[in-house]
Amino acid sequence: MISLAHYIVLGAVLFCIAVAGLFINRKNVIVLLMSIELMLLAVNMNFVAFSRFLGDVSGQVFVFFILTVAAAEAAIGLAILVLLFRNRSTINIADIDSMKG
Amino acid sequence: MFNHLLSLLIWLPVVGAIPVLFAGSARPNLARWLSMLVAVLTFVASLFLLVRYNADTGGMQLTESYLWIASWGVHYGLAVDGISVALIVMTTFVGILVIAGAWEVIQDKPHLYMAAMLILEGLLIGVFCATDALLFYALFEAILIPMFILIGMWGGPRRVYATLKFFIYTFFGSVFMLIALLYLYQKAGTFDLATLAALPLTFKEQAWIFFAFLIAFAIKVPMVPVHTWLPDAHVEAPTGGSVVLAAVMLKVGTYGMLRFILPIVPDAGAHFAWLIVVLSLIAIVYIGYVALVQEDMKKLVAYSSVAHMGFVTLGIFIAFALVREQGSTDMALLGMQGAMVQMISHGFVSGAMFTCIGVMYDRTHTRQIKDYGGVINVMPWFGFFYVLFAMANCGLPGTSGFVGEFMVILASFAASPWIALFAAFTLIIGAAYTLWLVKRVLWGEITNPHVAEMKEINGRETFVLVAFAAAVLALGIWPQPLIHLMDSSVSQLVQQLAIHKI
Amino acid sequence: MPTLNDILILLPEFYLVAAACLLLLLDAFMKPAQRPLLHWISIAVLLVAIYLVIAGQPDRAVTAFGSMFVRDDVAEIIKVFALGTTAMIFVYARPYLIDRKLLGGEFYTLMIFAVIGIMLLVSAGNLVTVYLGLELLSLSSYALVALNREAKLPSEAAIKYFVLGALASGMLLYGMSMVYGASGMGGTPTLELAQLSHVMGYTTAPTLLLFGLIFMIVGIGFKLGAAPFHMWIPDVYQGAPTPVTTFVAAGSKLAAFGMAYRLLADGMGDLAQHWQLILAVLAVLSLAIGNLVAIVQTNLKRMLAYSTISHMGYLLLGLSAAGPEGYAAALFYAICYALMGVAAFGVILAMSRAGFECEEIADFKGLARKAPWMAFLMLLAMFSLAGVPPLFGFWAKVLVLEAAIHADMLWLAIVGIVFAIVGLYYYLYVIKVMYFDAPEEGGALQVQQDKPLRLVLSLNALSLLALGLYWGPLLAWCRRAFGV
Amino acid sequence: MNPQTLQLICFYAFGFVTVAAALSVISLKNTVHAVLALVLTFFSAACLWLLLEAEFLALALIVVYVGAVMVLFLFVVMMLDIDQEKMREGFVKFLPVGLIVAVVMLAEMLGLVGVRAMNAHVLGQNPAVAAGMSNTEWLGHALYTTFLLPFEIAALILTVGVVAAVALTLRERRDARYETPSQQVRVDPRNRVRIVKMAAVRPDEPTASQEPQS
Amino acid sequence: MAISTHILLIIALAPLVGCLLAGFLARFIGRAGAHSVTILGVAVSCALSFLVLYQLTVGGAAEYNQNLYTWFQIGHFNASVGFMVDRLTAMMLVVVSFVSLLVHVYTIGYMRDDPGYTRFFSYISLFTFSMFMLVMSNNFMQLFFGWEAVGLVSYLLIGFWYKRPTAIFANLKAFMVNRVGDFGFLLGIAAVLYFLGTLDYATAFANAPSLVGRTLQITAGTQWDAATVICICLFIGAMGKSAQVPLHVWLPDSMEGPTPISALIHAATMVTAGIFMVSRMSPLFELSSTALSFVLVIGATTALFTGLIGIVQNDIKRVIAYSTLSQLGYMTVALGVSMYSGAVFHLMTHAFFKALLFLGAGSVIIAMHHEQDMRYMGGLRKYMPITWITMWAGSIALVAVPFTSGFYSKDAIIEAVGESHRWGAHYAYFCVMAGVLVTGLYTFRQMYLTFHGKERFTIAEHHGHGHDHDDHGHHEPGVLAHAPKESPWVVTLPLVLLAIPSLLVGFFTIGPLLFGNWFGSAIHVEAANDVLAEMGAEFHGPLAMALHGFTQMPFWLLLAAFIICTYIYLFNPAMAGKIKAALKPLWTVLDRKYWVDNVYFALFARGGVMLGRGFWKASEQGVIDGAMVNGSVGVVHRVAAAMRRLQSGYLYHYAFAMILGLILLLGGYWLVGPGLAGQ
Repeated sequence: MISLAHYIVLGAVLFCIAVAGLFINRKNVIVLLMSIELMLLAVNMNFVAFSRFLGDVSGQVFVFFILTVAAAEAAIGLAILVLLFRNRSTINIADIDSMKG
Repeated sequence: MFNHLLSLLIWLPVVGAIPVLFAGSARPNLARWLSMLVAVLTFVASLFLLVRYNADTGGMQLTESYLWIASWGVHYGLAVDGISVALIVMTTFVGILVIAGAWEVIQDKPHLYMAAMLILEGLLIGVFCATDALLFYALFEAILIPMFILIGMWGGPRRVYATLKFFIYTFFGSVFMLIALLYLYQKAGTFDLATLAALPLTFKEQAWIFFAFLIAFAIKVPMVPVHTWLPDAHVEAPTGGSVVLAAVMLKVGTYGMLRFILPIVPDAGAHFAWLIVVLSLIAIVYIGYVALVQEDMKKLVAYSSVAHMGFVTLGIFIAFALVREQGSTDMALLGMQGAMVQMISHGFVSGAMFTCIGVMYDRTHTRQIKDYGGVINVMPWFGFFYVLFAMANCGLPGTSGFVGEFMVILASFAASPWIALFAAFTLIIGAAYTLWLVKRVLWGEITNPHVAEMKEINGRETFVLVAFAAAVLALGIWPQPLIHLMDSSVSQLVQQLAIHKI
Repeated sequence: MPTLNDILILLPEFYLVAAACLLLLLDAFMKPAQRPLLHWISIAVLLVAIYLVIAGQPDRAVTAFGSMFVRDDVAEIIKVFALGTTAMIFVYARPYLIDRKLLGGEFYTLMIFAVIGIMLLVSAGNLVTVYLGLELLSLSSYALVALNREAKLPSEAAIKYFVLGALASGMLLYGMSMVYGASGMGGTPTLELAQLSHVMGYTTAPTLLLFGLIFMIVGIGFKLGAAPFHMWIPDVYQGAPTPVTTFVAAGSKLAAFGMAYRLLADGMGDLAQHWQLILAVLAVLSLAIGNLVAIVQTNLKRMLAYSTISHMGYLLLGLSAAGPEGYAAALFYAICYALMGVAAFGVILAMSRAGFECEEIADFKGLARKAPWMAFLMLLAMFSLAGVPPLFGFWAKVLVLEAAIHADMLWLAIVGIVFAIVGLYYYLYVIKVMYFDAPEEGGALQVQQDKPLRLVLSLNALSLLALGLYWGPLLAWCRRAFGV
Repeated sequence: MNPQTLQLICFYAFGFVTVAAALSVISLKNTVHAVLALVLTFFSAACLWLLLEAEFLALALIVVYVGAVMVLFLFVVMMLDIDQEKMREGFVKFLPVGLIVAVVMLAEMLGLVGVRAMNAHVLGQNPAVAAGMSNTEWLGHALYTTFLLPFEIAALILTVGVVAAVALTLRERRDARYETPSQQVRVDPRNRVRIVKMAAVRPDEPTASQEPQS
Repeated sequence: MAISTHILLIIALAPLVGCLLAGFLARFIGRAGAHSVTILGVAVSCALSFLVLYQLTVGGAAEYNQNLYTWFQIGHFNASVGFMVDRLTAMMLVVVSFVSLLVHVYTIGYMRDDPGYTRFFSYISLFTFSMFMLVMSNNFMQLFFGWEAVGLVSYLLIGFWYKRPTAIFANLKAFMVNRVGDFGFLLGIAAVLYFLGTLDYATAFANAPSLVGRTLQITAGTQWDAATVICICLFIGAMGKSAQVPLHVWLPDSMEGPTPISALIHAATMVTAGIFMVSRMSPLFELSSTALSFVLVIGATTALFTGLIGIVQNDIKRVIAYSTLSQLGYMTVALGVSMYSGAVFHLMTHAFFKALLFLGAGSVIIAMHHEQDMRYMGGLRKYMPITWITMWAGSIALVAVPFTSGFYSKDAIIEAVGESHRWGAHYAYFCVMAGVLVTGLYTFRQMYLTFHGKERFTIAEHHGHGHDHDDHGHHEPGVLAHAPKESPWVVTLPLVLLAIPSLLVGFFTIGPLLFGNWFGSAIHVEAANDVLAEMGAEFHGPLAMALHGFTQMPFWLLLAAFIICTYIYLFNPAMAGKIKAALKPLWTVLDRKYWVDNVYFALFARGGVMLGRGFWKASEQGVIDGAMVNGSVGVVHRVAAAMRRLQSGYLYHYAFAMILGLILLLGGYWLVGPGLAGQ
């Protein structure tokens, strides 16, 4: 029988994968953006599950908004990425260290 | 006007600095005369203080109090007692001399220099008459800003090190005091000093607060071992900066002890009085030896300042032992009064010493003792003043330097002959470093061609030195007016020492 | 259904949205020669918004759109200062933008959108509104940081800001989801902040709630720039165009305070004893890292970035007191910091020109000789930042320290004050460079001859002195907002 | 096989795919493959949501993400022309640290979440059905009443997204030529050509002394 | 007839006015003006001093003791400036003003060519003022004022020729050694205030008996008798000022100053301040026989051992300086046996004959063009007869030939020591007796070397005629520009005027002063200590005493010394060298002044500087500034530099930091949280 725990654990696993993706990946900014999408997916998973299991609509509405924002975020993120690539001809994270210390 | 005499005294120089600033470096003479006008007016106003203050009744007088920050109950509270009056008059007096002393010596941005001096003067006066702890603290810290600018802009080659050290060091001390004040505010709900003085505190609280206050004031005084900012600051400061620093700013530390430690934490003060006494004696003896080997004149005088301020702290804290352990109020009064007189006297003597060094520095641009020798051959009048102030510095009777030390030593004998023994050692070591300095600088044949070219002091310098000399001698020959001025206030302080708060 | 009243409550926000859209249209249809007019229009827009905020302020807190939006005094204060500092930034930014050919509708529109985000965020009554307000602010900020497309550093700063910001939002959202879940266990699930504050009382999953709380604190910490979530601050401050840096320093710190207050005090008030300690830890870390690393900086903007981190430590001191006095102190601190930050960056803006950013500390050598007034304004800002009386920054510090002591966290106050001493050094160093060093031969220092800039900047910096001498009314305002 | 067991099997199946695809996203060398793996993740996640009868969101996820966002990603990946081989260097080197941190974090999260308490919550009646509505209707109702203000804000955010994306990426190419007809029409030949009369001069032979001396 | 306050004020202030006029207005009044005003001032003081003495002795005026103004009033303590004039004071006034007046006059001649002429007059007038304040004081504070003020003037005058390295070394040394004494003196004053509750003489002395039985805990378990502590502390002051062993080292060096001040300050008046002070404090000293024994031993040691050094000195002024030390020792011995009036009596006679000797030596020095080495003198009597005769007069007074003043005062002391039963009296008796022989030796040696025998100088006619007395750089010792000649009348007149009392004053005053209780209540002697009373029984007038003196041991010792010296220096000059060679070790000990100077210099001057340098390097620069101040700054910098490396610039590190922060918060909560949640 499916319980809330199944979904929450799945969300947690996804979240951790996303987090790991953020710092294991040392080369490509695009993978970072994808990891962020994964993280949002984990969050959405939680909200949908809570909403459904606890019988409340607001969780699903929240997911709707997260999806919306994520789309806008992706647009801006990719725009910045393009800008970065234009300026530096690289999206290698290890090369983006002009500012440090 | 008399109802707001204290406000006038504070704000006159501060506001007066603004037109001086606007005079700009394009019109240096206007800036000079304007600032002199402001300084003189302030001095005159402070003389009214002497008239208005009733020394017989004592207590806090000329009170002004306005609610400043309503939600915190912070007051713009001003009042003076005899000690404050004496210190304020000394401040305004020195203020004039500093402005005169810098007249054509400061060629670079004189308007800024003068303005900083005036602001500094106003803030110092404010410190001496604040009755609200938070107001006191704000002014106490604010005086760092003009001093920082003064040392940093017109200072010597290592001014950056010195001024940063000075600022951070003194700031370091005072922040703990702030914490203590906030703690007290929690307990009392006010920053009013009189209320804080009546606040009952356990011994443990008192001990913590005592050390918080102590570190703030000890650095300012400065006491051993937190004194090393002073020689550096003095060496690098311009003459006027040194004069104000030594003459007035150091007094803020001991004044703070009187206003904070004594009334607010008397039991902790009494309990740890031995510590201060020991540190004071170390300041007198150890610093004396350190001063002996200095090769820079200003450093030497700076160290001697530390030693002399040791007498002030000694005088204040043996009073604890005398009142609490021996019940000897008279002796405690003697010690405390000695400390007060020493404060005023040191203001004049060290100010004069630094002025003298400045006079020589202006001519040769060196402060190294070895670069001098035989100055008296070319500057006999200067030599006269230099010897006079040197003698005052080593506590010769007839000069103001003697009075305070004499009284403190007499009182400390009652506390313990050993204290008196070490304190009296200043007679020897003080004379050693001062007169050895005189010997190497003033006497002898001229060996350095720069010395041979030195010109006798001009009218302006003579005016400054004569003013200092007059103060030094007047206090030395007849200290009673000063003592009378402070007497009832000091008596009240001593009575407070006996009150147990626990 | 929303009524007219709801709309009236949100009038400033709606007005700004309309104005922003109008600006966009104007920008599109204006001739290039007329574009500079946008500048004055934008400023006017903001000033009118301030008027609307103050004039329409209800006597007591009211909500609109259900409980999505709260209009209370706290929100009012933050909005007024956010709008005000933004208007000041507009004034300061003009020569900078002209010199770099950035003066256009995008900058003003995005800034106004960001301000709308701040206004929604600090008025949020629901987790959804918090999130959306935050994202509106953040997304505008990311774009603003990258706005100078030609330069190399902005895009780097933007990508760092973006990735970390998204990570932080993710964590915040994850925490929200947990809190939402916890509120549903043993009761009705809710996203409303006002109801969330009761969750601890009934929930069957208290650890879930705390778990969510910690995640949310990460989000808050990121927005504030509190260590260890501060890593973006130095790079973004340094890389972003200076006007944007100023906005990030001033406006978004006010917003971050508002967000923290809404989420923690409004939403998680019952858990105060839990988050108090976490905030204290963050405060200590921020103070240490901010003050220590600032010492070794050579870039002024970067140094100010670290200084921001340390200032957020002080702000957290007030917040962690977890009482109305503490909140008032923290708000006071945020306002104070915003004014100081704007002044400090304002001087940088006033000194920079095309091809010369004037952001290295060494660039300020001998400023006191070349431009004494600017140096004096910077001096005021620096002493205020350092917390030296009688300047404004000192009193803000005193207030938060008092709040910490009041909340029985004497140790925290002592840590705070010790790091204030360390921090003193780098502010004094700037003054040292300006006042004690000789100007470089043929140095490039030159003040922008923009009259409004000079006037407003002077007023800004002098206000630090004036408020330092008389800060009672402002404090009273802040305290009234929290019902003290 | 009762429907509940079937649900469970479906959950595990889709859950496994989701996790596996997510792992692929962060570990695949080729970015295009990673994007495709992400598509798979979203797809299986949508399926999981369908299990929860959240049809609208499941479809929205596919439409918005798979349909729009991921295409955008792919577009950018292809456009930027990245050296794929170099991009994955060092992955193995940092894997152990990443794994440890991720596992520790997961352990902490699961420890704090309180999994056991959640086991008590099993799938009950669909609240939308209870309210007599479809999932979409249910959602829509909330969206346009209670969440009206957030809805407006979301619109604003999308506007910002558009403005920002345009502001950041639209550039007036300097290498391209723009022609303004109105200006072309108004051209005056006198502004373009100037006829200068010059006397004929024979240039001097450069002498040795005028040579720049090195 | 009461003594008028105005008169006393004029006595004190007239020299001060002279000093100020000569010092500040020299440019306007000129050299003659300077010496006129100062001499006038001192003359007025001198005349009025005689008047006061007359009023007190003949006129029957009561003692004067009044405060002029309150110096400070704190609680019940009162320090005033005031005068106390009794016979002791009056005598001191007369001695001081008289000698001072003569020295002023003498200076006109002696300093004639010195560029610091007016300054010199200003100084000596200042000195006279200070000395008056000292002796007229009615309280300890003012006493200390005068005490230090005379020290200051002494400092200024020793370093009068400030270009000479030796002079500015000597004045610093003098001031420092005096400060050591003042250190004790000040502690003594503090003890007086502590135990007696007042600084006023009259009150303090009235309360003095209350000291009996009171003690002071110095260290745990050690109780010191209060009176002993007070008296020893005060006496340390006297040791400094009156140059008693071991604080005697400054006095010989002080001869770097011009000769008039050697006469005035370092022989006649200032150095006797210690003697005066102890006599003044007799009510206190009488309470502690321990302290008096201390005084006695110190005095006896000084009397003998410093005199011995005098024998080997070649500098004419130094011989007299050591003689002064020795005579001061005699006075101190007298104090030690409670014969205060004897000490003061010797003080007076000594003031006359020692001033005479110094001024005479000065006269010789003028004649020798500032050559002071006796080895280049000899046979001067024919060049300067007045000087020669007056010097002899002073000398026979010094060696105590019967009928001279010196005889009466010194012989009385020797006799009193013999009579005394105080601890240390035997040692003292030996010392003073041996001292007689020593005195004779150095005095006759000096006289012979200077005035008799062969001339050991040559006169270089070719030498320029510059009368530049300031030029002390002799190219060749013993070569004079022109022949020595008698000094002008301003120099010789004081010599003559001093020679008269040197010879006669003792004869007329010994009766009343020593045995007639002339001092009255000014000096207090416990009956048990009163040696004078015992001696008084045998005193039958000065004539009898002098005649009796011829039969006594001191006279024979004197005679022996005379014979030895006459033989060696008049008849067999080579003998001196032989004796010196024979007694080489002893000679070295004396020539090196027992190495006391060397030890002091190494120990205190060099040692102090080394100690200071050690403090400076190790403690100030090393520990406090180096380790504590700059060290902590360094640590902060290093930590900061290390921490900035965490900000690596890499995005993944930043993300990692955030996540790590989250994990730590979570982990911390996992551990602590349940406890908190359970609340």
